[in-house]
Amino acid sequence: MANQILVHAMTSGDTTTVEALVKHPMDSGFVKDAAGKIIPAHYIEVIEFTHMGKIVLTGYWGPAVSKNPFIKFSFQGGKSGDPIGVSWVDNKGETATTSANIM
Amino acid sequence: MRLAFIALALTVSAPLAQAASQPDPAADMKAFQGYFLKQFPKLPLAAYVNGPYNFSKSESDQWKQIMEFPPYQFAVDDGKKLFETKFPDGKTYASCFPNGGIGIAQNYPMFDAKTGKVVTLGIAINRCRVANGQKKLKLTVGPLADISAYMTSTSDGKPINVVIPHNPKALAAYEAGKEYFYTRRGQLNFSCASCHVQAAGMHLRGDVLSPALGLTAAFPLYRSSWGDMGTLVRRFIGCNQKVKSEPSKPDSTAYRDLAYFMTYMDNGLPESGPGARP
Amino acid sequence: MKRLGAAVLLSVMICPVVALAGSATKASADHAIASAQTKMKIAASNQDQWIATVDAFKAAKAAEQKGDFAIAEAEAKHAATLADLSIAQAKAQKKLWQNEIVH
Amino acid sequence: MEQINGLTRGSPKRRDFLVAAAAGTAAALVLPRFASAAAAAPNASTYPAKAFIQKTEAATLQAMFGTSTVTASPDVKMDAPDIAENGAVVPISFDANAKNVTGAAILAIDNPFVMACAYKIPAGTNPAISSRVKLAKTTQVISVVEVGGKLMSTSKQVKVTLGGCG
Repeated sequence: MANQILVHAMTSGDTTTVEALVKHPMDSGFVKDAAGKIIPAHYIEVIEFTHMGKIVLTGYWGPAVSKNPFIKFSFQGGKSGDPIGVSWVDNKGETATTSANIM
Repeated sequence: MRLAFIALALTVSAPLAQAASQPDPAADMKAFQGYFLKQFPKLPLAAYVNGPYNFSKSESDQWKQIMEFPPYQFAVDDGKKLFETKFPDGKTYASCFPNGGIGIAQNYPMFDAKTGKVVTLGIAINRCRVANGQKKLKLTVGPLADISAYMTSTSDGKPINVVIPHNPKALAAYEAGKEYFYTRRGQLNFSCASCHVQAAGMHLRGDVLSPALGLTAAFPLYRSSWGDMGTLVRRFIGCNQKVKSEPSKPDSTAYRDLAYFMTYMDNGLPESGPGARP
Repeated sequence: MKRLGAAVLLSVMICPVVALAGSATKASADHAIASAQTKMKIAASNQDQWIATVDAFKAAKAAEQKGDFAIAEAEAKHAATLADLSIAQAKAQKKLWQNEIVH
Repeated sequence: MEQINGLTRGSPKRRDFLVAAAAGTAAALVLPRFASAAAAAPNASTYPAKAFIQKTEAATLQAMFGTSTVTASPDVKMDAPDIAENGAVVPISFDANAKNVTGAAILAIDNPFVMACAYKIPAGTNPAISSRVKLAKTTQVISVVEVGGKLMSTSKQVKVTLGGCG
């Protein structure tokens, strides 16, 4: 299956809480496969969250972020129906983007 | 009147006629569940589906955080897509299962009178593939685990309902599973029960040993130590290896019967797979 | 806990004792391998093949291929000993398992 | 043996989540050569790569924030387990009781590289983030936040016992 990003954004009062689960191996480069060969490092470097096109969080990740990373944060503002954008780029230059509306 | 009398006499004499070794799954299940309820009086029956998390606050706190966005979610989504993808003959998995495969995972493993064998959900998925001209999938990991995860998710909360029909072969399969469960094997001389009954709730190195009761309810499972999904058979293989015993084949009769016995012991507990564990 | 203790004791008792046979030939090594194989079939039919047995047997076969008949014979004998132990374990468990049943 | 009273099945949020998840499944994999089409793809050149290859706290902070002076502060709260159930997935969250926080980082001192993750926090975003990190072994975990060019932190020892059975 293609690289996926699951996003869950909810608003309560002034605060919008965003949770995201990103499908990515986040290989650290320190782990060997069954054949004893090092699995090369492969991890997301930059992940960006936007609300109505404005950046609300930039994450810089390294190989020590867990496989299929999870992140949860919140920001002020945001209404039900507003689009939340998520995009990432990894150390191999692959990228993925998605968007979801605030519930 | 006379007939009724004979019938009565038969029911009365039946237990006497049956030797003590005659399998009695219902009585076994009552004793099995009763053992754990007595051992851990604070835990209600339904809580057993949470396995090791009943025994460590720190672990259950971490688990609750992880369950905010469960790591098996991708598997459920992928599984749903695979489940709904048509075979070349135009049919889907839904055509092979009662109720189109939705909300039925709690009834597996099932005894198949035609073949005289136990059929787990994974084996049923593979049978469906073969019936539609497709190759079998691995029973341990990958797409089959994803499809199982999706199908199981549609049974969320339904009481586990494994049936052992009055069929000598079904009873024999159950009994074989029971024997496998309690038999010590491997160089370390452990049975399934050594860890998951007698030492349930205790620590083995850093981990809490899950009680056998409720253990099957959370499968398929995302284990952090695997880093992906696995089926109950994958766990059987892992457990055998841990006691230094050569694992059986994933579709072996031994593993089918073991799953039959263990899941039957969980009858009445809410289906809670897919699950997440350390 | 007593049972666990017993298990540890058992595993200590059967630590590999590989003594090199003095005058091994291809014939004697092959004979030892065949004998181990027979016992391992019985162990497997009892659903109780030990991983160590298989490892020793593989080592015997590999040594035989390389022409190290002394090692092949010693490893095969070791595999046979382990297979014997697992067969004895399985036999005893045919009755003993009933003691572990929850009542 | 610890026995928790009345742990109910699943987490309370799980059910809501399963319904909600369907909304966000349409993500596309875009290969580099098509990157121009994905207007929202982040700029990889902003990645502070140097900060991620340091082996000491001071060098990491210097590379990330341009200063290694850091003050322990009760205004930074961190939630991390005492004992990680699996070192591969350790939930860590921090919450800073401070205004104008512009950046944050999570450091694991005994990992091969100290930096686990860092964040740029614009105005309007709360300085509270939860994520999951890998810990190679028992280590001090430090949450650092940047306020007006100064660093405040809090730390906690997390035990890592790798086990396979359970």
